[in-house]
Amino acid sequence: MTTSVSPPDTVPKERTAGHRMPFWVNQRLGLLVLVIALSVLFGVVRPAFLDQRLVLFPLLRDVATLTVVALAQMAALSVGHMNLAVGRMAAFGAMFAGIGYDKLHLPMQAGLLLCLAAGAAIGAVTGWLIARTGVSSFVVTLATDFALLGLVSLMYSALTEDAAFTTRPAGVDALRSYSLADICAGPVCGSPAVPQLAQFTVLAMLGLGFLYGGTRVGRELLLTGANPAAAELSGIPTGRRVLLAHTLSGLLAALAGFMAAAGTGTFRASIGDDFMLPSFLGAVLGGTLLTGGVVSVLGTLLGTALVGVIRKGLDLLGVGLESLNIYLGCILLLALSADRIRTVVSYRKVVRST
Amino acid sequence: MSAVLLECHDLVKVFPGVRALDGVGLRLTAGSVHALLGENGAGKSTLIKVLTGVHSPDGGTLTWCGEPVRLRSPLEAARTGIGVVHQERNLIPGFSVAENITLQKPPARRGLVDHAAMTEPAVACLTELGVDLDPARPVRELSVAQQQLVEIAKALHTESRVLLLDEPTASLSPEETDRLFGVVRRLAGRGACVVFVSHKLEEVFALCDTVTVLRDGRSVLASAPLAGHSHDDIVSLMVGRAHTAAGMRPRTVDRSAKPVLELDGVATAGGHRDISLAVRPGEIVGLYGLVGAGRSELVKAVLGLDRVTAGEVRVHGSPARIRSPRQALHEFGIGYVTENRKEEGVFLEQPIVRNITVTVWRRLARALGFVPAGEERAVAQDLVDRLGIRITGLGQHAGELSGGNQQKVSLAKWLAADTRLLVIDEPTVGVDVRTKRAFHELIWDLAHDGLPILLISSDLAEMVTLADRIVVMTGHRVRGEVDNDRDYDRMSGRIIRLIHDRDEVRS
Amino acid sequence: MSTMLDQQGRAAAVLRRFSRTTTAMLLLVVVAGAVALEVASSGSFFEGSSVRVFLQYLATPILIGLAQMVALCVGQLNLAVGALGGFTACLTGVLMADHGVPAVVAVGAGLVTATAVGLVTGLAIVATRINGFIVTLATMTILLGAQYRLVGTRTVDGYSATLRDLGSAAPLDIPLVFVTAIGAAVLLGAVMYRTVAGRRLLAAGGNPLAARLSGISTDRQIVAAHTLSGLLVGVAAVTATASLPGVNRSVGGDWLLPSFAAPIIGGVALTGGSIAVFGTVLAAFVTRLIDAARAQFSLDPSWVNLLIGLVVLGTVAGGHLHQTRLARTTAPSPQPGGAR
Amino acid sequence: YRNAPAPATGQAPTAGRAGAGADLADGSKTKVALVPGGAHPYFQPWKTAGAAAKKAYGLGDVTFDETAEWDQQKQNNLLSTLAARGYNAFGVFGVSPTDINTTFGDLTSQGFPVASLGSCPAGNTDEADFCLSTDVELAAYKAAKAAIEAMGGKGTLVHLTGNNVDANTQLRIKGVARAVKESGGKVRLLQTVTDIDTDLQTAQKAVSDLMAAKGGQITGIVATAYNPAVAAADAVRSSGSKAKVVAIDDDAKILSGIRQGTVTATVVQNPAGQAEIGVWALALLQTKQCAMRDPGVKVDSGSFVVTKANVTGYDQARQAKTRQLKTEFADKYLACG
Ligand SMILES: Nc1ncnc2c1ncn2[C@@H]1O[C@H](COP(=O)(O)OP(=O)(O)OP(=O)(O)O)[C@@H](O)[C@H]1O
Ligand SMILES: Nc1ncnc2c1ncn2[C@@H]1O[C@H](COP(=O)(O)OP(=O)(O)OP(=O)(O)O)[C@@H](O)[C@H]1O
Ligand SMILES: [Mg+2]
Ligand SMILES: [Mg+2]
Repeated sequence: MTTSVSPPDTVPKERTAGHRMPFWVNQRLGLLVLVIALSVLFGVVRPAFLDQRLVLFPLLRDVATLTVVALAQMAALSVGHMNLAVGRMAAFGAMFAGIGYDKLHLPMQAGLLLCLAAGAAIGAVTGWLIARTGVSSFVVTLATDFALLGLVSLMYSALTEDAAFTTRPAGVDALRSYSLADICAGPVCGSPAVPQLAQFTVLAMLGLGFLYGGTRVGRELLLTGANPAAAELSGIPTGRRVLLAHTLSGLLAALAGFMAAAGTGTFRASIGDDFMLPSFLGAVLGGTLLTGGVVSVLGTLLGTALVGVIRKGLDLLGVGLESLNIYLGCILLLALSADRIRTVVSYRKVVRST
Repeated sequence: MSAVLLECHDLVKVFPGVRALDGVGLRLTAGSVHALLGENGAGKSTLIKVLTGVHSPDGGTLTWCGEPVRLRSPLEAARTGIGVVHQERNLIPGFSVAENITLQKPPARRGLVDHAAMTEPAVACLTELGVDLDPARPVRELSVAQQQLVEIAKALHTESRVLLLDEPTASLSPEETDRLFGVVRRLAGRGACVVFVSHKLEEVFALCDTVTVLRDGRSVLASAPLAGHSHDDIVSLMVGRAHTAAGMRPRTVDRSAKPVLELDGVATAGGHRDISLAVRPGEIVGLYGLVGAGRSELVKAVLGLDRVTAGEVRVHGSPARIRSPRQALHEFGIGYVTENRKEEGVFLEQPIVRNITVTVWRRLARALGFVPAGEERAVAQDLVDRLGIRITGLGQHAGELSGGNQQKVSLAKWLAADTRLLVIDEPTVGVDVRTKRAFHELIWDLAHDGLPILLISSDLAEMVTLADRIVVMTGHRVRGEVDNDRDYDRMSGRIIRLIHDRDEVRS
Repeated sequence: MSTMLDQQGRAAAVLRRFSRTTTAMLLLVVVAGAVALEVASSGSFFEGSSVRVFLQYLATPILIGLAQMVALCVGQLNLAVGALGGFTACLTGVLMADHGVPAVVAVGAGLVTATAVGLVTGLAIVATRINGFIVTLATMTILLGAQYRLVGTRTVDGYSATLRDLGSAAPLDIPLVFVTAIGAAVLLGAVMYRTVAGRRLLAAGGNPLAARLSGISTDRQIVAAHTLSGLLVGVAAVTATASLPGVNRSVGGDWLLPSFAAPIIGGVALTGGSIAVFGTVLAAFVTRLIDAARAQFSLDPSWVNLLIGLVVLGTVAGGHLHQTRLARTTAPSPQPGGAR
Repeated sequence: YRNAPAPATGQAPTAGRAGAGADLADGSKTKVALVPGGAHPYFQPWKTAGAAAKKAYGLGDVTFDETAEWDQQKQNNLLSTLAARGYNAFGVFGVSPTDINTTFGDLTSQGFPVASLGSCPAGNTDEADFCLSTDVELAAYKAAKAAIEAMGGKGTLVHLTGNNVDANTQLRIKGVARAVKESGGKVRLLQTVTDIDTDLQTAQKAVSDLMAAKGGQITGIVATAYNPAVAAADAVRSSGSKAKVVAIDDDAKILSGIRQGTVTATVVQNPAGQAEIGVWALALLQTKQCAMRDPGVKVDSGSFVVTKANVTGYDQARQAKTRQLKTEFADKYLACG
């Protein structure tokens, strides 16, 4: 391809140079500021908020789990789909871990692998159906949700006495209650606020960050979400990308199921019951588009953290159930409106400086 | 001197990182046809959007019949008497043709829509344009060109005193264009002012009386009579320097070479019958036909998007079953530049760098599929420079580009792909004169270097400039083939005859 | 002669096209399901009382499905359907039971409140430009709190006997609440297909930019859609209040997913611009048939869920494959690209 | 809360009658948190009983926090937040009976006394200091017995209950099954309808459908979850069936059903007693004044069948049971001084 088109010299240099928007117009930054501001506010009003062991540790453990849930949703959203079965896929995965520990007496790592494999498999089946039939992901994952809801209950009823697998192999308890304070390099130990369970979240975030930010497949996932017709015509195997997105979603959901089970104690059917709304909330707050094509791994963490911090702060203030949800909704709206104003103002600034 | 309808001074419109309008003046008088010219990204569409209340200006004044006005919304502009056809098609996909045409002012009684009363004005507008379309058909089923015509009919329906047409002819064939010109002249005769944006200067000179030329958001020629200017003057004004058309390197095609792509008696589920054609290395084969002739559909069927029901497709001599564009690209090296850039060509909400490099990630990828961002940007930047795409940064979203620049982006992706056969569908729709020239040189040089090219275009001049052979299609059938001798008049005569022979046969 | 043939041909074509739609498939499922149940219950399924019970519980799914559909048609989601419904039902109940407000006034207040909440939600979305998903999620949270604050954990039941009688009244074994729901569906259909306001909603959903360029304010349509959605939720809440043994904080807790399921199974796209009133009603019928089957065959809910899931997955896949096969043999040029 | 029994009466006097050394010396440093699984009418007496106990024993604080919302993770979080807020003794209804031991373990390992109130951990171990709860299986058994008795010892029974995959539900199913088995084949358990406690409408729909499909055969209904109980009374009446309904708990709605005769009987539990005794014992443990003789002991807080006959006076029986519990604790379970 040797062609000779003279570069047009009428394009002024300053027009093509440089970035479009300065860094501070970034939505993620707004979220980070919100999270920090609210933490400081709660910390001032209730100094106990900064109690590392009793407040920050459980808060972070919760955020760690829900972030993985939201990442699972994000994977589906990246191709413009939804996964309404996140919670049930989590239960499905956790069930396999439970079976692994209870019936097969596997060590912790092997059970975790089994759990992830089960999640990925069910995600793949869902994705395959969607890609093959072209039916809306909403309908298919809703049906998967029902199927799993039934299957998981049946399996627990058949295999267990109390509808839960109570065997816990060595290491699970450590995962639940150990923090970085239990990891020492000589005399220096980590912070007791950071749970070891968060290692999975960090791994998942790094993996997805690399996938979506650095690789061909990640880019193709996003373009599939942005415009499936154009993606297909650009030579992207959209069907396979849809399959992959749902497989990832299932895998992450199963990981979240494992984390939730390790965090509370046993592998039971009700794991993931309340995953659906937080999964969307975290991802969408973080800047992932419901219509596909745009994801944010870090934003997902921040979005989840924002909700976690507000809730924790209200708990610490001793707000009762009569007011808790009202405050929660209002603070969320106010915080986001404030951030919205920031975005508009900064946008205006950029326009003015042009 | 007839009345001044709409006038603007010193209009300024700023987007982050770009001053799209930077002090534009314009005066529109009743009864005239006004040309608005400029290169891609000069600010024509932005000006039209400011004049119709889509964008609010950041500076400048606007007067309507001598009175200052502020147009805060498209509705206000329409009420004032300004009608518009935007550059991008903007129809409601699920609504019928008739309903789309009457969308602005649906016939209604007491809040109830009268579906029956829609048909008549819609049909009237369509017939004025000489289009025969079922008014009850949903527009999502129409081809690009048909949608464009509906869009124009919609503007006619509003009966405005100022009608702004932003590249209405971009995807029309000469027939439709002529009929549109008739309509425009009639409107001007009735005392309206029509603003006409086009990159086809022949059309501009055939139609317009006055002209405004924009360059980098400034008017370099404001509301002057067109008669005093020559073709080259105008181009020089647009480009900002003397414009010289360089000749193209002579190119010969080895007719004895084995065809890279061969269709032999192909029929498709879409209704094509008995299509045969061949493209050889280094050859540009044109596929010409009127709107709706089925050219785009044929190519899509060959690429596996529709079913080939009979006949044989051969690539490099061996029969090929292509099931998807992906397979076409990766197994057979066939690239397809689609005509429908907004829906199928570019990813509007994605950065330009991704839009361009989507076809080359496979090549750039390292271990674990890692694509180095630097290399990716280098590939994109190279093409941006080569095609002169006007952007504020590689991270800018493609949707924020001017129409012509979007077209360049959608072509750039296939130039990056290094294909062994390129199918190009309407490559220069909405591309400015200079860049069109550059495109032509580019395509020419690609062929010169041995790449076989199948070119679909409704622009006959383009066909005559580029193609070695022109295959003429109407009604999903090949009507004949002419060898191009690069003489426009002779060629157009022969082609038109081929097309009309079939009409006679049918009637 | 030829015109008659022509007409027949056209009718056949219309019929053929209809047979390929989601609506036709749902209709088939409903009829087949009802017949199967009739056979299984050895003839008691079509008896008056069974029909009454069957229809009685269709009102809510139809109404909330329509409420969601209105939001979907402008490309919005309304996550607050259940919370708003529950709140409104509790408000109506509490007004009557604790404050002695007459039933008519309380019902009116309920409808107005629900509509007003919808309006405020719409305005908030437009004013803040925050994603409608997040805004309705926030309103959902707030309303859940408000509902709890209203009734706490008790069940409020000391309210108007007339309202209750109306709620369970079923002249000719057709419950009034069902008639209300069908009435709402018919009205909504008329509004969406026949009125300028309805067409505007659809236009704004189908292509917001194009609508804006044609002088339709998309902002206003978003507000209108949420308001209308709120009104429909209000109607659902009032019918629920009338037919429930009492209202408590659990009312509305199970509405969210069914509200999405009905329109989407009925053929409405999540991306906006399309509606399917009849499809939504039929989808509600289908889900109701499953309830009836569960009672008829004494099925364990786990098995029911499993079967529903598998059957839906199966039919969805099968139906689609069938459609594509049909399309391949007859229709031209399917659009390329992926599933949404 | 309207119909909550008034547990405040007779608290201070009972304290006097307790065993030696079981009188709380100084509870001003003790801050007790009562944490139910979520919002539910069953727990409402805890609020008043807790407040009364605070006053009676002069405790630092007693709080009632129902923000756990039936989610074990939320409940765990809530408990640690409460600890951070300075609460140092916990009475908890575990959301998940199989998980709650882990939570209890966490709390006890930090030196907090913990009582499992209203529900015991599943399995045989109990990491809490003690469990004071209705014997769930026994309560369901009593309810089924009452229904069978109302049915005249024979007929067809239906059991309506909540979440199938929950250890307590499994116990309830077992209890009902035991009562049916004891009838020696004269009573048939037609169906156990699970998972209909999510909301009132679901429950009502399920019961109505059941009555429409099988109404003719059913002669008795035992509901061991709240929403199904409320729905059952109403649906039976409106379908014109003669089936007897036995419900659970003493929410106002159900008591009025008993008075009207739409509900034949209800099995009332003793949440007020759980809170009262729980708070008192927790305070003794927290001040280190006493220790558990046998940590993890399970104590039945009592359940009573209420019919139209005893609907006015059943609270006395409950208070008597509470008093008896107190002496039992002082004499048998606590080691003081
Ligand atoms: N929404 C937008 N956001 C940011 N920049 C924009 C936006 N719309 C237009 N621009 C920029 O404004 C400039 C003028 O664009 P405009 O569409 O008016 O060009 P044009 O003269 O119509 O070109 P063409 O002939 O290609 O249609 C371009 O640089 C374009 O990138
Ligand atoms: N998505 C579609 N659904 C239904 N019919 C379509 C669709 N796209 C095109 N058609 C119809 O198919 C016929 C051929 O369209 P095609 O796009 O192949 O024509 P063409 O020769 O490329 O002309 P042009 O692109 O200039 O319209 C037209 O009559 C058009 O109405
Ligand atoms: Mg333009
Ligand atoms: Mg075409």
